[in-house]
Amino acid sequence: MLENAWLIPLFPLLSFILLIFFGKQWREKCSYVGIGFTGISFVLSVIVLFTQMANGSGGAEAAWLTIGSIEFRFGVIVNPLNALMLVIVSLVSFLVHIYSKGYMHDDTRMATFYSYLGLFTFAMLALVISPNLLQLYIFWELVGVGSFLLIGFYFYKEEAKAAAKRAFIMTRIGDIGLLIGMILLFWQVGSLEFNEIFTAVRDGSVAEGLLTLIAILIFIGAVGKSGQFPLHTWLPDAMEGPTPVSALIHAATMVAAGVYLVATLFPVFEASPAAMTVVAVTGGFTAIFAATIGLVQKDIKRVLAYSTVSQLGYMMMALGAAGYVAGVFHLMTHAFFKALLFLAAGSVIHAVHTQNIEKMGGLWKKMHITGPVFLIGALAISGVPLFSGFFSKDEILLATWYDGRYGLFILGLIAAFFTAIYMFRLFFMVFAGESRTTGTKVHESPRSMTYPMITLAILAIFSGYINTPWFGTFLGDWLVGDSEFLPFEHHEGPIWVMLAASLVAFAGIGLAYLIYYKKALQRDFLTSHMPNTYTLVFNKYFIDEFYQYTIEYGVRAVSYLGSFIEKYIVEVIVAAVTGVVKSVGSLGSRLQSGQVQTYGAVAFVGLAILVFLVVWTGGYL
Amino acid sequence: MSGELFAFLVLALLAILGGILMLNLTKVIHMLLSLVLTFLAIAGLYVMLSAEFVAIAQVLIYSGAVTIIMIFGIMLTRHNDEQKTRGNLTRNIIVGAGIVLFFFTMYFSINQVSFGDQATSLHVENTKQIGVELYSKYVIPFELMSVVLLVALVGAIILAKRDDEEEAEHK
Amino acid sequence: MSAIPVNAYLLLALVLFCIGLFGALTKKNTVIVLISIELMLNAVNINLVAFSKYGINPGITGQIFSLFTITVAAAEAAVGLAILIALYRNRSTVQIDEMNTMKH
Amino acid sequence: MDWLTILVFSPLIGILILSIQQAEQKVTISLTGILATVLPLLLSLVVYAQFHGGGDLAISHQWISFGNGIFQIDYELGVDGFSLLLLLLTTIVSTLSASVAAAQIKQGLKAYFLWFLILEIGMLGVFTAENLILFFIFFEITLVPMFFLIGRWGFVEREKAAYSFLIYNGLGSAVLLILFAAIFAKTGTTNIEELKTIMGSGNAVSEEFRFGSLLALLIAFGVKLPIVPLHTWMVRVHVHAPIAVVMIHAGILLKIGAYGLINFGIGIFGDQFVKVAPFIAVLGLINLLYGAFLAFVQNELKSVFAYSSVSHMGIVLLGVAAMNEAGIQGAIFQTLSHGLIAALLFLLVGVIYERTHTTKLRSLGGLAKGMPLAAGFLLAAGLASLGLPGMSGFVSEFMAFLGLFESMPWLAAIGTIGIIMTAVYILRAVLGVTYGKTVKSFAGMYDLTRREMIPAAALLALIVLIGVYPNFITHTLQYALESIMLGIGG
Repeated sequence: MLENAWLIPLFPLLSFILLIFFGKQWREKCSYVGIGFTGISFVLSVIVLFTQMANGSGGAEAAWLTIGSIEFRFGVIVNPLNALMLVIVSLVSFLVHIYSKGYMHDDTRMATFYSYLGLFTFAMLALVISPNLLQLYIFWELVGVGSFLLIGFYFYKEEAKAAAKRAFIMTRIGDIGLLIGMILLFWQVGSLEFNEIFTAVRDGSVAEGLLTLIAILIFIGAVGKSGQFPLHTWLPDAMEGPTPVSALIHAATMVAAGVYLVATLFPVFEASPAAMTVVAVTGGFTAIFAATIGLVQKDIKRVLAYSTVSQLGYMMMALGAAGYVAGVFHLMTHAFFKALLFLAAGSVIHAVHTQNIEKMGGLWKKMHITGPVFLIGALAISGVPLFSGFFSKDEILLATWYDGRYGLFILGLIAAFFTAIYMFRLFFMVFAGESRTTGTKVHESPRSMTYPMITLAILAIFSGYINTPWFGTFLGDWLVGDSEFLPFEHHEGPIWVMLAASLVAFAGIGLAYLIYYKKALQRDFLTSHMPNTYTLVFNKYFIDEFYQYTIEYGVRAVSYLGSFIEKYIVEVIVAAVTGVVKSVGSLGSRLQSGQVQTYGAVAFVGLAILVFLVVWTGGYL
Repeated sequence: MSGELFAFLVLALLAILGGILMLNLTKVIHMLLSLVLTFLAIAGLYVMLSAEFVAIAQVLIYSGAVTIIMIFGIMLTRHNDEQKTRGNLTRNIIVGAGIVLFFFTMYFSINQVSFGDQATSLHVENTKQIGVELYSKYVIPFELMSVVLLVALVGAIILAKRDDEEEAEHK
Repeated sequence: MSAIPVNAYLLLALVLFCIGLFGALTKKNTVIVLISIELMLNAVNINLVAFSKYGINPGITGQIFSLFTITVAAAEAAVGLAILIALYRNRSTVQIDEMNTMKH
Repeated sequence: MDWLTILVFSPLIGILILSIQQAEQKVTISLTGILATVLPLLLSLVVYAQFHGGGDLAISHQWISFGNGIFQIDYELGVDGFSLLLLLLTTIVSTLSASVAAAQIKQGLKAYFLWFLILEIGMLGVFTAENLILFFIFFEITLVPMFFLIGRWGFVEREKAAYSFLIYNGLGSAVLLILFAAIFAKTGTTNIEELKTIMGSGNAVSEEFRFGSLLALLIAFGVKLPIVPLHTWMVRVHVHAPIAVVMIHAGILLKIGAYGLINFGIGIFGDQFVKVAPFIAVLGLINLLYGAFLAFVQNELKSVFAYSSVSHMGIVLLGVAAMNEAGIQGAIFQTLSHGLIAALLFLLVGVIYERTHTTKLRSLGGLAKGMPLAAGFLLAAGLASLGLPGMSGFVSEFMAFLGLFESMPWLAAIGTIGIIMTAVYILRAVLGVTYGKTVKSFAGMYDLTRREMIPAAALLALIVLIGVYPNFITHTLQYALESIMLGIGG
């Protein structure tokens, strides 16, 4: 079965191709095509997962590109991490396909939407089963395109166009890092197969300085894809896409690809302490940085987007702190509860037709399913005990603690505190209090939307139990189990870490409750007391503006310099060339005066010069 | 200095003098006459080169016939013409420079050459030798040359005549 | 016989050739241009005759060739003069720089 | 059978048939014109089928000979893998271009096709010629028809464009002629294979001569490629020539520069090429970045794509300068891939121009609403152009950079800025045209017709085919690459 795992991505691809060609005729039936094919992929993924558990890893490969003696290959490899990712991706994608049927039901371009979803799912599934770095890079870019197309789905909106463009270019900047790292690695190792890379790294055949450089370059790729600081700005803007897309791509799967990349290449990173520090610090900083921005945003999707950035930072921090299992574990739980939150947010938007949380409120009574599932998601992400997020977050904090990075540990705690605040700020403002909606009557979403949410809610509660300090570390054992390259140490952490994490979560929730529900504290406390700080945070630390004034204008300046050169130097040279040709021409035509003597004179002088040259050079030219 | 060398120098200087006079005189008829001097000097050189027959032909044809034809030409056209201007000065300078270049190039080459001994038997019955060669070895070129002369004669007559008739028709 | 070197004759011929050439290319009067060309032919003749006496392969041939040249030169002078007169009839000038029909 | 001669001169049949037709019968003429390009297409497929590594298709006849064989030039045709692929590219793009021309050229269709078919003979000949003199003759044959095709059927400044085309390429080919004459004088042969052995042996011809020859080649083909700062004629041609001609020009004629550089530059003067490789790499880098940055500020769709061609040719130079298998194969791939992509891009520009009568970026926008298919194709072509994996552009860029990183990592690292910039300017142009608000609504807007769709789809299919399974081509290329690598001692 494992060698036929390549079939899994092909079904969504088939869906993409069919819908591109026949989508127009099929109209609403498109959704069934998409759902059906993704469903098959999901079923196959589950089969692959269990086969892997039973029989161990496996895969298949074939030649793809031959350059003389170099051969690049294409194929599949199924190891625990890949199998897990397959299931996560295909499951979330399947649920989002179903959800979209309800969410997009009145859109005329549903066929296009489903075909793009198919393309993305194909690329993402193929990404996670890549046996070598080149193939990973190829699908890495393709998921970027899927994301780009879906962000720009409402192509007639200027914001969507700008967001799509920005997403593509920002991630491409990261991709170039990955490309350079990959090529450098290739010339060191002579192959891009993961196993050979790991062997070479373990045997120490790559110099450590170079390895650090390579690891950091590859990490830049992950930074771009996962919206880490400083390449994070595209991710909040990407919320211009339809909400199911935000759930699938910009919460659960594609953005997690950066984390997946670091996890896959973990042995390479591990060999370079400097690179590990870079990963951990970037992750930790992003976690708290994005969380602060999330505190003050007013757009429901943007809050969730910054939350995503923050959580991804968390995962990076875990990986950087050698918490391989913790990172992957949090990747999984996050995929479920963040997809859930986005889908619930989509459901809310679907009902009230706005994204501004100040215009929502009191929806708890009106949306009997969306409300509770959103609450479950919020509890999970805040790290309230017994929900999935609690276990994975705890694992991360433990990993940082044991890695000796106490600063990061504290950073993680603060970020967790902020997470709880902004999630419950969101919850209270949307679902509690008085209704501030205007106009349309609010109603619960159709079943095609609620069922996926319920499924995810169940997973958001229970998926944490596969790796707990109490019931056994099944996930960790399995992930690291049969790999010769991955270290595994589970930390039987001091109980106070767990207590601290819970405490922080409850404190955050409590604070939010006081401010936004009880109104016991002034809401505009921050605004009035620290106006400068508030402006700074509300404007996302002016990073966008900074980029605009430095990079964008810089590029423009270089371009205008280029066109200046073109206009006043190159064109002048050209004019000079044409001028010379013209003047030679006019000189020639002036010689054609009709006077035989002139002709004779020219001919003779030419002859004299020739003869002179022949004699001068001694008869040889 | 041997007498031969002296004769050569005198004749050479005369020839060059004629040429320079030709370039610098202003009246056309004077230019022409100065060239007669050159032609005669060249005839003298031919004698020194054991080519008596050629020398005589030179005197007859160049100093006589060609010069007379040219004088006729001048008389039939505007014989009082003087050289109006020095003409196009830049062109003259360019041509002059080219000629100087050419001169020195050739001078350089001439200085490089050296040949074997001189022939001795040329002056013995010079005219007979030429006649024998012309009528045996070079008989075909010789006959062709007569055709050329004939064609030139007829052509000259026709060229000079045709316009008369055309002018008559015009009138 | 103390020989005058062939180079002397060649040099003289070169000088005359250059004078003739300069005249042919710069003089305005057509008659002088024609006679300058005659001068150039004469310079060539000097070479022919000189080589017939001093050349690598001395012999009478050089003199015969110079005779041919003289003949052709004479024919050329005759035809040239005829053309000149015909032109003069049409244009009333013998200035060579006014003859530019080749331009059109 | 002498398939190559038949292939090269097969457009003559079309010329003969066209010349006896009446100029008024537009339908028959356009049909004949298209069919006349289909014939070489079929023949080139025959040649492809008969190709087994090289030598068996080569032919040689005595052609010009005097001086008891001292001066002898033979009529020699032959193909290796590289030129075979370029032949296929030529016939394919020619057929597509002819079908575009049949729809878009409004007047003088007969004369257009006559020139066009002569042009095709020239292009086919250039890629099959096995000696320098024959190559030069075919090279010149491409110039004259192009001059008239641009000058008569182009847009506003067509005559200026035609003249600058002629002046630049004329200078280039003059350099080429002098060089070929010098080579012939020195070695007494113009056969490329013989020259490879003579020049390769190292002692037959002085090193200075070989170095000078290489520089001359660089200038001659640098004009064609084009290398900055010799590129302005090419931008002008791209903007002002008729779309169908630009397809040919960007798709094939520019490739003659790359072909010459690889086949002659490396093939014949390999050991000298190693010396100038860093210099060429710098030139390539300048091309790549200069083209990209300038493309970013153009206000006109066609000039964006023109500068994009400059930029993409920079990658060819970079790949060549890498002087290893990956780099050179990347350059070859880029040559082919850019041929297809540029043809597709300009095809779509033509489609847009036909509907809107403008290519100004400012007055275009939101076209995806009125013509979703065309917008989709444009987007796909743009993505291919910026090197999206799964399309041919990625494979070539990847290989070129893979090669360059081995030999000159720092230059390569700077060059990657070009990859980012490509994304920036392509998205700016393509999204500006198709996405966003509709700036102006154009009357009578309609989507791709079937006649436009088939060429576009064919090109896109080829682009994707190469991108998805590049080994499809590498087998054909193998022998050519080996002989090139032999030239540089690798």
